[in-house]
Amino acid sequence: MAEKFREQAIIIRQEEIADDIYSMWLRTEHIAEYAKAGQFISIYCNDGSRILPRPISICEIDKADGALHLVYRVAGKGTQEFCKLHTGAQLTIVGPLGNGFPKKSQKAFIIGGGIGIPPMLQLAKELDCEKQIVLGYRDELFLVEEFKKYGSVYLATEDGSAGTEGNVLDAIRENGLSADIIYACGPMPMLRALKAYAIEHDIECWISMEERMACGIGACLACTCQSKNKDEHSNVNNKRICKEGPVFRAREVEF
Amino acid sequence: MAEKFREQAIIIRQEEIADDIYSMWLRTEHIAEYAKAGQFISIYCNDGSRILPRPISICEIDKADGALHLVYRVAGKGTQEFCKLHTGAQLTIVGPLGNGFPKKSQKAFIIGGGIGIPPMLQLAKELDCEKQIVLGYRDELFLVEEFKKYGSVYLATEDGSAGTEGNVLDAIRENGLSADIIYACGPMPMLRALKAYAIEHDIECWISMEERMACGIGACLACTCQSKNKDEHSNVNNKRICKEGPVFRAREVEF
Amino acid sequence: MNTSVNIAGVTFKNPVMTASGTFGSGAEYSEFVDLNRLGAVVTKGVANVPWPGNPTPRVAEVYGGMLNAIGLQNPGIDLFIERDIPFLKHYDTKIIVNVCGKTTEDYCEVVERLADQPIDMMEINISCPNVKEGGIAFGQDPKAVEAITREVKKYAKQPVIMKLSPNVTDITTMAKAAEAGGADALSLINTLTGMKIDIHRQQFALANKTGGMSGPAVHPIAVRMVYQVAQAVDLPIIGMGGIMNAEDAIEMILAGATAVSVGTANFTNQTVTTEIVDGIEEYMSRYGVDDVCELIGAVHE
Amino acid sequence: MNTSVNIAGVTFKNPVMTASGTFGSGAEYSEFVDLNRLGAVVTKGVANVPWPGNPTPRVAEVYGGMLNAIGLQNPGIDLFIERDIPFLKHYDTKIIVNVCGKTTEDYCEVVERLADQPIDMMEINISCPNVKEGGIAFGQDPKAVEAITREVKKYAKQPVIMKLSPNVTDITTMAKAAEAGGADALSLINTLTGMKIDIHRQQFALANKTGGMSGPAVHPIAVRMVYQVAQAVDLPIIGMGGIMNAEDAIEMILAGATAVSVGTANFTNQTVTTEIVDGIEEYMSRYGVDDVCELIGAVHE
Repeated sequence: MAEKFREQAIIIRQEEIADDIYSMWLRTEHIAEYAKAGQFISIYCNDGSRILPRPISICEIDKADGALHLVYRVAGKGTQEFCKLHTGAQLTIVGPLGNGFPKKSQKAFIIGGGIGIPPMLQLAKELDCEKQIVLGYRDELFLVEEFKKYGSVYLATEDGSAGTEGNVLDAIRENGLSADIIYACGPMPMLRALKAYAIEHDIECWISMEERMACGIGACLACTCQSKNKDEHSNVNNKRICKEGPVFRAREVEF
Repeated sequence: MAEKFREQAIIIRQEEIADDIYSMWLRTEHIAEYAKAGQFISIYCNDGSRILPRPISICEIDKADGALHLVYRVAGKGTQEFCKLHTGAQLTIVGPLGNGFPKKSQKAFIIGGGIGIPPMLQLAKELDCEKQIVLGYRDELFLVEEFKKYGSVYLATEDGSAGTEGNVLDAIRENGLSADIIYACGPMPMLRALKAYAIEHDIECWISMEERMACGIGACLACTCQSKNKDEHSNVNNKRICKEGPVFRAREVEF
Repeated sequence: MNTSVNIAGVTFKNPVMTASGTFGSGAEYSEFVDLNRLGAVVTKGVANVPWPGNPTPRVAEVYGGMLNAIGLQNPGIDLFIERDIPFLKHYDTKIIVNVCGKTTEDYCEVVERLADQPIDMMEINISCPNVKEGGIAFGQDPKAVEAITREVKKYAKQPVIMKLSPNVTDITTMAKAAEAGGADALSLINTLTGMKIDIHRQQFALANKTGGMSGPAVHPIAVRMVYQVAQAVDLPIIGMGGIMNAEDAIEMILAGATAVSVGTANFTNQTVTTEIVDGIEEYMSRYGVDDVCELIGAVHE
Repeated sequence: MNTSVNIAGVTFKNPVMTASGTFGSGAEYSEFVDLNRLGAVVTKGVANVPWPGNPTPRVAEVYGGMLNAIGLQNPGIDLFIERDIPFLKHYDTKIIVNVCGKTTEDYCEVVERLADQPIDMMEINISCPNVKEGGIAFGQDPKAVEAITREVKKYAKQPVIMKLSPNVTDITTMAKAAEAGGADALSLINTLTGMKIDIHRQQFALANKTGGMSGPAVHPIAVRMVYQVAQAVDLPIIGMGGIMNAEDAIEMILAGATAVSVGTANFTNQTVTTEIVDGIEEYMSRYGVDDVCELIGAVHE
């Protein structure tokens, strides 16, 4: 049984690294020690009018320092509250939650789209194989330098302001890239396209999915996704993104 | 029409001066300038789960410095929130609200009981007459030194740990005090006793009353008290404590 | 950009009104808010004679809201006509007078007195107990809703808004009953009945034991009921219930409300009504909405 | 100090239970909470066959609460009996199985399967739509409440708790109907129906359009209904609805509940249930209450 902790984390530092995109480092007592690439944590609001946790994926893990790096987009009142906090402020967090990415040795595509880019950084750091990192943005770039440390980075932007004009698959084609396994996180249309690409090229494909959550630990059945086969726990064709996921074999889930 | 303002006040300093009794100085833009002894302000909570203002009586007014002194008891989650705030923190406040004490020249009793003591301090400072200040506490004293600057102070404590053992009337009798007018704030039983005392001695008596409030400005009719005669505004025998009060002629109100 | 809306032939400069009982007749809030900027002022319920209301405590704060049991204290229709209506006539806003009563006759008496007054609409509060029917609220029985609507309409010279109670199994049956009785418009929701107990004194927080719950806590229930009623009847709806900001107001309009009333939020922020007027305009320009009416019931799957 | 309570002959070590649907069958929360410290675990609703539930999004946060439209996804009674009951039998706590269905036959089938199982009580969720009666919930019609209670009792070998819906005009008529049908206890409130609209996408926040509202926002309505039902029937009540801490739990007990269920609060604080157990004990020692039963319905004016 995976170890999970509820802690008062302390903000080491926070900065806005792109429009409405914030980078926050948190000091944790135990969570960083147990966290794996591709897992997430639940962050609780200090304001009593918001009672549900915000699931935020883990961008980097510094086990030596017991620190977690989170990069999130301000999407509502909860993240609005988080982004205003300064060094030393406390946040109640629970984690590590979900299952991370498997780490295989084949030549890999590490693909991130938009706010799906951050969770791929720790994986890029840990994977020991030939890494082709493909990052898709609307326009403004972030975390690119961090990714360059761990592999060759290819960019795609919707407005063509950097790299290939278009999406990550356009970048893959334009650069004539290929790989034997895909690890990806990003918007649904991107994940659908990558699933199709993986089937077409008959390669393994692991994707990290997102859904509205309540408990974050698998009890409430809010954040389900449809599974190809009957799930052992639910006894229906549904898997819990917070528990069986957020990382799934693309072939196993219908979306 | 009395001037009222909604402002972001800044905490100059705050300290606990007795068990669960806090002393807070606020810097205001306009409110201190217009405030009178006996008025109150509405303080809003920062936590969204609490939507109603807390009415807090004004203890001292520093017009030169644009500052207000509040002394309040932590009685619930709202005041719990306020007492944790430090110098520099902001609070949304509205005021000055209600009508203050009239200022007559007769020999006066200035009487406070419990958390009804603070609102009498600014009046003690402003009254220009012979002042006999009678303060009633359960046990722990606060603000006594401040009152001593403005008149002769007589104490009553329920446990007899200071001054007369008993209530403010016991102190008045024990010290053989008399006056031609009463100004008072405190618990209902004390105010009832003072009303009876004033009628018996046929002297003027002004009391400051308390009730649960919502709007704080006279619109919602939550904080009413019964009046002896039909009230001009309500057209029934009810007066609004936040608007016609909180200070009333004891004879005008039934309680 | 058009922000005006029309309800039963009355044109409002914008869809933002005040909720009855939270704004008096506007005098107190006029120290903070320019009443000329409001679509309408909906006045506190007035009866045929003065009512003293309930004993105190009359209000209690609850999580994300409040309970009130004011007991409809009001100065009676005579003083109201003599003082409150003339006060509001000084402003360029519409006047909607909320009417309360203990019997059908009470309501009709007030409505008749108001018939020749310079007001724009009347809102009938049917959440009051019907003393002749053992105290169950008019608004909790479809037959009573239809009957009181029909009676009131006989005396009304201005369009009549029936204000529905949310404390019912099916809000649409009440809406249909009001429509059948001849209502010109509906407003909802009135407060939800709640209770708070002080665990230290082991006593009720309100002298009346129960009180009407309002504030942001009830907003999702109000949005649901407004949506259901908008699907069920053809009458214009004034949506209310926990509207704290422009976002909440727009949500209510998208659910099917032609206008909104802002109530408890006034206690939290004295100038919230005009801030909502501004916020709706900002939303319209941001999304290129030329006419606020395009937003009414525009929610889709 | 006695913290144990008795409901229909079953003794619970303390009055703190989990609310059905928020705690699964306990496995996930057992990583945070010692289930042995709970009065009972009330499991997520189980049907005669597996249910896939609703499309997502299934939840939305609202002010001081949340909406859910999970759609009663459940693995079906067979796997539940094979896996979930044996899991809970490892703990020293009582087991209350919540039952859902689409028809009276569905309910009875599940209750019959549970009759010979080592569980302590059953809780019947009658807020599900009755597909044979046009989809109105069993719990919104007194006749349906009495009928389903009577039917279920024919098959039940354990005491039966009927879980009431708050989306009704008069909760006491539903409570009396359940009592007339032979219910051994009542639990209330289930969720209030609410709606949220995303004003930027102009779409419903939930795929199901409406959802059940829970959380501290609904607590005052739950306290009011528990109080009303406690005055109206002689059955023991399990009170629930927005209980976030010991104070809320004690408030519910003072209103007339013999025990309380804690639901949405588990999402905010994984260890809230045991904190409430501790908090009730602290309250009892602070006020010299020797037996928690002295607090049941102890509110006074």
